[in-house]
Amino acid sequence: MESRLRAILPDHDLLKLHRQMVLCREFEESCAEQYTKGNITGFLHLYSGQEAVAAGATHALHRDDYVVSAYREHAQAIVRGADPKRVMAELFGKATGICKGKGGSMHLFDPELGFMGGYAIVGGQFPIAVGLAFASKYRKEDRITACFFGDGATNQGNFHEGLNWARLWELPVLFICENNFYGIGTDVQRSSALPSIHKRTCGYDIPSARVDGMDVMAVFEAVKWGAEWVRQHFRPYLVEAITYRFRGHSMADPGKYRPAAEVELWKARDPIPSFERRLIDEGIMTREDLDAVAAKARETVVEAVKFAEESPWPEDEEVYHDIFI
Amino acid sequence: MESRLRAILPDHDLLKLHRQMVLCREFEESCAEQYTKGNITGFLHLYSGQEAVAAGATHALHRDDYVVSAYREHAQAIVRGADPKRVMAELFGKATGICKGKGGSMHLFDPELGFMGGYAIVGGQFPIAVGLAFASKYRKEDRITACFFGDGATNQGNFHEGLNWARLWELPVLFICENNFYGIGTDVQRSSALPSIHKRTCGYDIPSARVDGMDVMAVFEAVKWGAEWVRQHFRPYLVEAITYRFRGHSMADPGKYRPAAEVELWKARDPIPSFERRLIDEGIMTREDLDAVAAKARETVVEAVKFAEESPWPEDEEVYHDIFI
Amino acid sequence: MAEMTYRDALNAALKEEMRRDPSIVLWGEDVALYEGSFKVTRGLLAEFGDERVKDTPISENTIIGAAVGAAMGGLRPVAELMTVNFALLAMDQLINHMAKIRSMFGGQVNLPMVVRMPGGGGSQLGAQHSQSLESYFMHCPGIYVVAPATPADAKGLLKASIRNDNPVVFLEHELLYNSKGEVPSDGEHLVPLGKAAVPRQGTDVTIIAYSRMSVLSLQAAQMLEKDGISCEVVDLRSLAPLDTETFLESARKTSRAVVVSECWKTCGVGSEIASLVFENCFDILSAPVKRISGLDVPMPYSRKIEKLCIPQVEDIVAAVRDLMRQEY
Amino acid sequence: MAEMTYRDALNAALKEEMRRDPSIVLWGEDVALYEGSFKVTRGLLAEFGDERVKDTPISENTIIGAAVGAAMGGLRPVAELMTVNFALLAMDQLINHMAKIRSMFGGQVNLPMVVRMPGGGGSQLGAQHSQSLESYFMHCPGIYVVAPATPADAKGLLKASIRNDNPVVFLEHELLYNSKGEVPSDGEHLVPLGKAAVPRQGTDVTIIAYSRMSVLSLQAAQMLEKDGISCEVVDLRSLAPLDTETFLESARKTSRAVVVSECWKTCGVGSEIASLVFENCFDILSAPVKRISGLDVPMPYSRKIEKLCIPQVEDIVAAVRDLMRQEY
Ligand SMILES: Cc1ncc(C[n+]2csc(CCOP(=O)(O)OP(=O)(O)O)c2C)c(N)n1
Ligand SMILES: Cc1ncc(C[n+]2csc(CCOP(=O)(O)OP(=O)(O)O)c2C)c(N)n1
Ligand SMILES: [Mg+2]
Ligand SMILES: [Mg+2]
Repeated sequence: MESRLRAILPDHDLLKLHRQMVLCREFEESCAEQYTKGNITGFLHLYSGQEAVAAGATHALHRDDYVVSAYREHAQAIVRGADPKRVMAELFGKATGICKGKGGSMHLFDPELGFMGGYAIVGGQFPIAVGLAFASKYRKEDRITACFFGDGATNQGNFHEGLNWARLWELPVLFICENNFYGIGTDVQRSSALPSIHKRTCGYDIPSARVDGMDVMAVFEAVKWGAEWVRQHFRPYLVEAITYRFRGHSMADPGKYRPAAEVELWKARDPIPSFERRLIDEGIMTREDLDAVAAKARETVVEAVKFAEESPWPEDEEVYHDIFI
Repeated sequence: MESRLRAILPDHDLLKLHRQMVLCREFEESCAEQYTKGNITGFLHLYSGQEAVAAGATHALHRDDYVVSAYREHAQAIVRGADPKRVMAELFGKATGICKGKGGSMHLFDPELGFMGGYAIVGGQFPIAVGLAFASKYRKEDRITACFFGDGATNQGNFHEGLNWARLWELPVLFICENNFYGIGTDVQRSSALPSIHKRTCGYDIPSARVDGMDVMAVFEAVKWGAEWVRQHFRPYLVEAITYRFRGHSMADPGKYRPAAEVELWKARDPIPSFERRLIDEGIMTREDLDAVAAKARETVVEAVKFAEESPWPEDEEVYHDIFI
Repeated sequence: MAEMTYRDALNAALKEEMRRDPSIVLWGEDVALYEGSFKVTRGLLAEFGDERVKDTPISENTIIGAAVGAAMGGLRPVAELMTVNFALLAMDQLINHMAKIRSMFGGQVNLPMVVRMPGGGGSQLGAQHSQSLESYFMHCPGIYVVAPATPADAKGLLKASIRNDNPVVFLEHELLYNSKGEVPSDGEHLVPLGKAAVPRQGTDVTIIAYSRMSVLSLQAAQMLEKDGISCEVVDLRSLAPLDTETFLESARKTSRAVVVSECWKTCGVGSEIASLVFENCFDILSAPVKRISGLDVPMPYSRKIEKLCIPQVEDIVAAVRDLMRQEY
Repeated sequence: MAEMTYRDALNAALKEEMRRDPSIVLWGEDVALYEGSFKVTRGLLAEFGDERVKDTPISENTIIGAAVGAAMGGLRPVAELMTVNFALLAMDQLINHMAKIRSMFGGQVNLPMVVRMPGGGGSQLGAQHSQSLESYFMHCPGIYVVAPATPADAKGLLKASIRNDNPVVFLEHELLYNSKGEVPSDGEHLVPLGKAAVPRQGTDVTIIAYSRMSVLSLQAAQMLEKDGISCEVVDLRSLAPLDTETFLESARKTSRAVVVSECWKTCGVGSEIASLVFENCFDILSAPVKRISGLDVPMPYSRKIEKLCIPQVEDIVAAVRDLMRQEY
């Protein structure tokens, strides 16, 4: 049988996508544990269930592209290349964190990776993405800006303003909506006049596509297409990835507003095992390979926790630093 | 020849529409004069050229309906029934003004007329219209809310949020865009990704129509249709009226950004003489009738100016009044 | 009287008032089905139904503006902004509209509305989620600003706010929701707006505070008692209108004052209170008024340093001790 | 040196800096083709073209947020909000983002950006168009706040703001645009941020002001000279960082201080300055510091009563006279 996966990407990339998803899941589940232990505090929004979106989309971007996101962004930073150690240390509030412990879970940032921030104000990233894309266009860089956001964020005025500007000024912004059907406890059907997010771009003359966000290859292909379209046309494009978060909105949310059957249905569509089945079926990985990846991910995360635990707290003077240059 | 106008409205109403447009034009041109004399200060945005929209649309509403608008709203208040004397006194900053001289040109208000305010923050009226419509729906009143706004206002986040809410909550809001092609000096082509405003509702599942805003009968019919649709369906509708302002954005604006030929073209489509030609052609008015209407309008406005001139200034203590109840 | 939490006291206030007056409606993000991010609106959807208790899209400016419109249309909306930080998306409707409409329209319309906003820092939520923005509302004329410290006041002030015919910004402190106290069960338990409380009498120094800082100030006062320092604590309760009389009288009596607020220091609530005390008690003050407030920095996430940015009981104690050593 | 208006001085600053540094871009509503609502950007589109000088849609929050993004992306944007009143639509990007990004990301990125905002009252524009919101920006850590009073400072401060690597809110007064003064033609005329000026030396009383109120204060000082009262005038120029040293030193010298600001009094700039003077000069003050400020009311339209809401020269004169009569 010819491999359908290999028709899309070489083994090296397929393995990488798998590895990333497994690592992200492991990372998130470990965060949950550390939160329960009191090592991570504040708001903690986990990504479990949505890994195919971060991994697939990010793989479709170029090294130089910019990425902005919201507060559910550990995975997006990690697949972009952020060191799990420094991400975990950030969540612990340690001086070795990716933002010196000043940002926390919702505010990861690494300019060297083009990871231009997790933002905790719903919709706050839209205008910032517009500005980043303007800068790269102005500077004649071959760079697009990928802007991740949730279904809930599309009801903010910022979404409208951002789409309008990006189209009007012909800016290379790739809007990526992770439609997981809920903004905290509110179903997208009860927050949006048109819950099919990709259709909302019709009023801006912006093309868009909808994709199965539980299928890493589908996400990769849709985002690849969108990203290339943006790069060629210097105009925005929107991808809506249909996905689901397996946990509550944040660690504080038991998630009771979702019918158990609905959650089960989506868990059956877990992007990791389904991708693994395909990898095995197509002879790209073996059961042993999978185990090795899982073990390695666990090891990485354990190391990250250890690093975070052993890292020093920020010095008191740090409260006065980094405000002004 | 059968009258096409009479097929739409009885004489009484046709004459009223004509009278209103003439009065509004006369009022606005008199404001310009009073501004030049220094009797009116602050920002003064005149409506000359757009009269068919205010007159036609307002005639299509019920007595109990709510109207909200922006800062170019003298005509909208007057056709709704506001006393030109008290409007002029307001513009003079006198105690007898419709808002005791506290509002000025941009902030006319009269709850007895359902005229729920002129607002000077572009787009500020959208959420207020949503709230008014919610209140009347909640109170089971047979009342819709007409929300007037300009082309420029559609680029505010508020526009998006307002459309979304009104549709989601199934509220009786009639959105009326007066597309006069400019927001101050910026052409709608240079501010909107989709300058055909009525098309922007596609992302909200809201029906809409475009109408010639220089034709009072066309505006009346389109708004009538829209208003009845809203009343029946308890859902929003949007009418885009294509119109033009004959003067600059405000008295401070010489309006040089508009090609002279463009202005001439639109002046040739002046809603008043064109309606007058039809009234005469169809035998509804005579030249003498027109002269009488013009004379009466002049008289009303002269009286309004006199009233404003002779009215007292607000007492000093007024600065402390009307803040809290 | 019953012992209940600040959260439950607010919940009781909402329920009692909604039962009393059908023109009260309530909306905000996740206030209905989810029963509120902080569970203050628990049970409301079930009792009052989905026309009166409404989840909204994430559109803060419209949450406020729609409440403004609804109030103009004859209702008494209670809008919730999930936290005060998101009020920054709604400043146009709060400041340009809500605060000005009555006055700019010559008093022809009232806006009987309440905007509830949880806020404050101390939960490691980082710079965008830990703000105390009360001075923004206090600065702007045309708004009542209320900030209860105790469960009893939470209930009584919220009920009074809902009955008031002016727009009220009602600030709840996230770290107080679980605090407990005796609360009158009386449906007519109303705490007047614009009146401070004096939860502790004293003779040596006046501590002026509000919201969570009142609670901390009372703890500090208790510790200082052991040192033989007698503190009078004034809990402002309302920031606008401000009950200047009560705190000035106290400061005149003690001749020393400390103002404690969680918000940033510069142009903060403390600046105003301190100015008023200085201006009005200049001749009798034994020492300059002291301002204790949040540090003028964006809030860092790490708990190790976050707590340096928020006044602690020890800071109040130290400030009072220092003040007692001065004599002019 | 050349005599020019405040408007032209700002225009010259923009031109000179844009010639110097191609990473400077400028955008706002009607700044390009229309050359600015107040004509500050005259000639810029013609000289620099439509990639550098851009008209925007009416979307204030995005005007600021896009500037934040562009600054992160390596440019030096100068964004104009047509007036400060519309900043209320952009508070989320100004306060939640612009002011916090550097710090919450651990100093990994700079935001070299300037936000220009004309403001102030006195032109009968009514409640929604006459605000002076400087204390909102001053209250929030992480922002430089600048407010020039003279054409020379307008130029030198704007140039320095553009060259600064931090976010700057640059407040222009609408009633000063036509005011004239000598302005250095020098392309390197830079007025340092965070440094107050002392445009008039005196010995009896210190008047602390900024923006248009500095101009009025100098006029008042001249009138008071005839009464034999010698006023020192401190023009703050920057509100953040605040040059406390300069005004404290002056107050220590004269032992009397008046703070004049156009913004609302409560939690305003005057509250902060007065508190600082009281706290630091308590022992030597001959009289309590006086605050003169805008009335705490929404601005009425009618010119008859509008002027009661904005400090006038006579108000400053009267306050100083009154202060000179006191002696503690
Ligand atoms: C402006 C603003 N309003 C409200 C919130 C509180 N809040 C945090 S997440 C969230 C839901 C967002 O939903 P969505 O955009 O679908 O993202 P998801 O959490 O599903 O990833 C809300 C309302 C916020 N952080 N910012
Ligand atoms: C929030 C806000 N931004 C900017 C302005 C300044 N301004 C006043 S009118 C206007 C243009 C509005 O254009 P449009 O909506 O088309 O209405 P028109 O003037 O054409 O009637 C602008 C930018 C304002 N008043 N409010
Ligand atoms: Mg979601
Ligand atoms: Mg227009």
